[in-house]
Amino acid sequence: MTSLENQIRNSARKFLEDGQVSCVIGYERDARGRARPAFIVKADDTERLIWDSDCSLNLVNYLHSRKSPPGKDQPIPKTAVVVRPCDVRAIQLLINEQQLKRENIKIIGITCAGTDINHQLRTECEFCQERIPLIYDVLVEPEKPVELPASQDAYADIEEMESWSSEERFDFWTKEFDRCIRCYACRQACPGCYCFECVAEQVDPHWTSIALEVPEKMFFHVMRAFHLAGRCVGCGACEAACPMNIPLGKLNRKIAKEILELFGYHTGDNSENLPPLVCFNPDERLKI
Amino acid sequence: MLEEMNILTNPNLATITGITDLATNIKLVQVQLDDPGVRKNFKYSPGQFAEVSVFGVGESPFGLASSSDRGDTIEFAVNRVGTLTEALFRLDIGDQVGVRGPLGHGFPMEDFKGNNILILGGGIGGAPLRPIIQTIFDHRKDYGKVTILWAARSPDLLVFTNEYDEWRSQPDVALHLTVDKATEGWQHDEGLITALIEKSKPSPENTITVTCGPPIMIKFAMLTLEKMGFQPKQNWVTLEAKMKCGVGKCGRCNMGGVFVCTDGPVFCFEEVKQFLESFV
Amino acid sequence: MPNQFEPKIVSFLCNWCSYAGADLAGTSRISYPQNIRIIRVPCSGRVDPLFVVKAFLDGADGVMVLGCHPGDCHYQQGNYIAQRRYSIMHRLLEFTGIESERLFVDWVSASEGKRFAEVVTAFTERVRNLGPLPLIGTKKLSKEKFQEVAS
Amino acid sequence: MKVTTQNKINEWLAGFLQKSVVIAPVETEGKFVYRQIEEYSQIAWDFERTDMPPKTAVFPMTEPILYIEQGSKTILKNPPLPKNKIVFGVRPCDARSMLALDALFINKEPIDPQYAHHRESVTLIGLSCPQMWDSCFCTVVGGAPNSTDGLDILITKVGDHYAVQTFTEKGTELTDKLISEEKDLAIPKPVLTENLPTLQKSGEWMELFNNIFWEELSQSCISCRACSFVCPTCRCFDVRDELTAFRPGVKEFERLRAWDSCTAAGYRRIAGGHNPRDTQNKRLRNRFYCKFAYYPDDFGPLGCVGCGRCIDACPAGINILEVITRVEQMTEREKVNG
Repeated sequence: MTSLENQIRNSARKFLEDGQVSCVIGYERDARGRARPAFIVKADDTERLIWDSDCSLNLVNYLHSRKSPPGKDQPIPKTAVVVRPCDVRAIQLLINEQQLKRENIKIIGITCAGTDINHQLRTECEFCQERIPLIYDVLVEPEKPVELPASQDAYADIEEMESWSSEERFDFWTKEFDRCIRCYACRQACPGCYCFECVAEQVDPHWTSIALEVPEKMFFHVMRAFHLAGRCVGCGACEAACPMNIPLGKLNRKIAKEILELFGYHTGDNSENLPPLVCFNPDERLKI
Repeated sequence: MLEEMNILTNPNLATITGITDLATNIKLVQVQLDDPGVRKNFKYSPGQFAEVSVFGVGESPFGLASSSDRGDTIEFAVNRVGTLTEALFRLDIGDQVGVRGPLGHGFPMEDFKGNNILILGGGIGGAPLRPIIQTIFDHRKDYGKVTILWAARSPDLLVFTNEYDEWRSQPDVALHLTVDKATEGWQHDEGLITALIEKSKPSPENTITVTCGPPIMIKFAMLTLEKMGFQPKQNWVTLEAKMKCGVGKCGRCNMGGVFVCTDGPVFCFEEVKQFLESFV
Repeated sequence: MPNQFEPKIVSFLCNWCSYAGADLAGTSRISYPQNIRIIRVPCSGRVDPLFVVKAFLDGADGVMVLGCHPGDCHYQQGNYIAQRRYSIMHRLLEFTGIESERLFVDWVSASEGKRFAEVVTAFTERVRNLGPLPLIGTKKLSKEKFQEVAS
Repeated sequence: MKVTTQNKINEWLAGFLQKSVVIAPVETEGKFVYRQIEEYSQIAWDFERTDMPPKTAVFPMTEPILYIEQGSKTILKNPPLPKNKIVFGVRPCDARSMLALDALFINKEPIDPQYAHHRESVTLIGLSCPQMWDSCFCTVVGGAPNSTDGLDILITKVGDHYAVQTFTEKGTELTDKLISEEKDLAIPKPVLTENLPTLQKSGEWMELFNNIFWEELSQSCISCRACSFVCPTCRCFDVRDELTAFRPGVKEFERLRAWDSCTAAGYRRIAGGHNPRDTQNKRLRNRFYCKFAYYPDDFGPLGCVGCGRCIDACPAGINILEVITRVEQMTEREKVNG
């Protein structure tokens, strides 16, 4: 057992024993050795909690099902959640959007060395300069601090694609979306996607057909990426959830790159600033 | 070209011949099938339903509110709640729709013969019960006493108000009305249908009950009937569910292993009680 | 050329400035290409990027969004919001392989009838040169493909 | 036993490609899916179990079921009949899944004409599995890596050669054109995964319907549709009219049917908002009960062939095999206690 896991278990146990939370959302290992979300309600079950590089979902997503009172005259349940630095930004986002209240969440923050998708380090993690969550109630620390990667261009892959011709890019995405099965796993795994009814499923107004064909799939992914403009925290849960290995994160990273360039905004820095696309500056003139 | 006898994909074309206001946001739409041969063979029993297409919008199931014995036009009630019903509201006399059916099983009217009948209708749920009332009146001697308990949220939501006089004029028929919330001038009961059941004190002896309404109303009506001594096998209900194909393929309307479309929509409550999933 | 490609262009015009500008172009008898299909909207800020993507999905080769000049918005801030949105949308479309030249956002006031005609002419020419939108190609392509597999 | 070589099979396939539609597993970015191919070289031979099932050949993700032309009169047309298709490289579990689909779409009245046409048009050429792969559990649900159910032809790799078995007239006819020799060849037994659970009968599942297990299991379910969309036996569909052309006075629509899944949140929501399956718990439970209780009771075969795709696809690690194991354990416990 690694010491990180010990720390997670101990803090989870303490939160539960002290009655500070009614549930700890973390990871456990399934029969085949993969990490999967675990909902721990008993202190003795905290031994199931684990941490490794396979923990690539964003557990903040599960807080949506615990953000309102379970019944009449009942309080909002208090929950502890195991999160990476990028996941914490999603908490900031949801507090900003008045979905969550800080006092209802206990944050078990991980000092993160990066996580994998399909046994490969995520692109974001290769460049990530933020190894300690911005906010936390408990910080899980390794014996040796995580070494920061040499400061490089975090958007190198995006820039490479930008250098392609329109046609090449179009072919790239057509090929990727051909594989998409429109299962909506990306959307369902995303903490920022919490509309009651998604435009992809809305009947009235009717935005897109139910067909599982490339144009419809492209429509869905482009719209989803745009709805997350200035809201995506780059946690990679969409890519981790995708059963067809589509590099969806590239769309979000492209937008994040532009937003950083144009507005100097990085999602989740705090829970007060408005995202750039819902506010404006009368003196600014942008190239459109 | 259209393959014949393809009940799953091919609707029969029909033309709207009448639209009447039943209640606030509820209309009774009357259609006639275009093909005379199809029209002649379109026989159905009370409680069956049809999938009605508004072309370009889609298809939805509607309980048939007319009686096959009374003519070859088909009637169904439309409550403006969603996209398809909204589209139906925009149609006019002479417009074409599609009709797939008749689908599902109706009430076993033969087995009901010789019994007193207690009819409980809630809101638009009264529509699929109308053919039962019509069938009983057309064969009045075959059935015993008929009690109709008609409920709605408010007086403006009661359906078939213009037929009440005709119903009352039949021998041995009692009609009681109730609304959840009365408005000025309302002369009948106020309160839930469960209170009306208790008040009208129906005798379980030799009696069959048929109920249609929102799931929650069915649930409590059944509890009240049970309290008053009715056995589940005396009570019949017709259920609603989201459906696409209407013939047991699309998998949308199952309640446990039972499909509302093919095994229902009419069920004996004894059966419903054994469903794994709750209908509410 | 007899078979010259005629692009389909959907244009969203703000009710207060650009739509009035289009009106002025008409009443002043200034001609402009017939390729545009005008949709009147209350404000350029009302034009959800969803509309634009939907227009492309349904067969538009180009989309125009015209609003009031900065500072002139009838609702104070609509065009500023639109400006921010479309600056991002532009770049996202470009990234997915839909040439960003197919989306045109500009400001045309009620008095700029002549300018309206110029803008429309220039944009139509631009889209004509780009040719049909590949997205429709795939839509057709995948339709054919699936016709083959399905039928 | 008919025995042939890789080259001969390639030639054979090249022959088909000239006149009919051939659907075969291809690799795209590490994922194996069935696609119509133009050359035999596109076929991926080196796959374990494809990521998407060949169900798409008989039950496409999207297909029109009706063309509607609405002018002064409404004209309805059915889509053209499907062309004959050869589906190559079908794993035995996927062939069994088609039998399960047949039970619902064809053997139960009324026949689904769209599906029936597709089914009639396909010839299934199987490729047996030398072993049960990582997430496979076909033996739990009555299958085997070398099962022949539902196949027209089964090809098994034996050393450098391929053994060819035929089971239907269609299959025999096709293999006539395959150059092969008669040889005595022992087909090696596939390697089976051991210590798998025993699937309980539907009655046992029914007993556990209200067990708290389902609620605990579904906590991590994110209500996506991945499990159903990679499943070779899931068959729920949605139907909607889509506008395809518009000219003065005339509108053309396609009535499309596309895959849908009972795990999606809005699946049972009716107009007006009532949703009888309003929680993740009820939805996920329905998926398992459909497979192991309702489907066999209503239509005969199980609604699961043990391909294990949903285990690999689930983002939250919900494992159908674990569910089967837990149901077995709970049933045994009930027996001891009761």
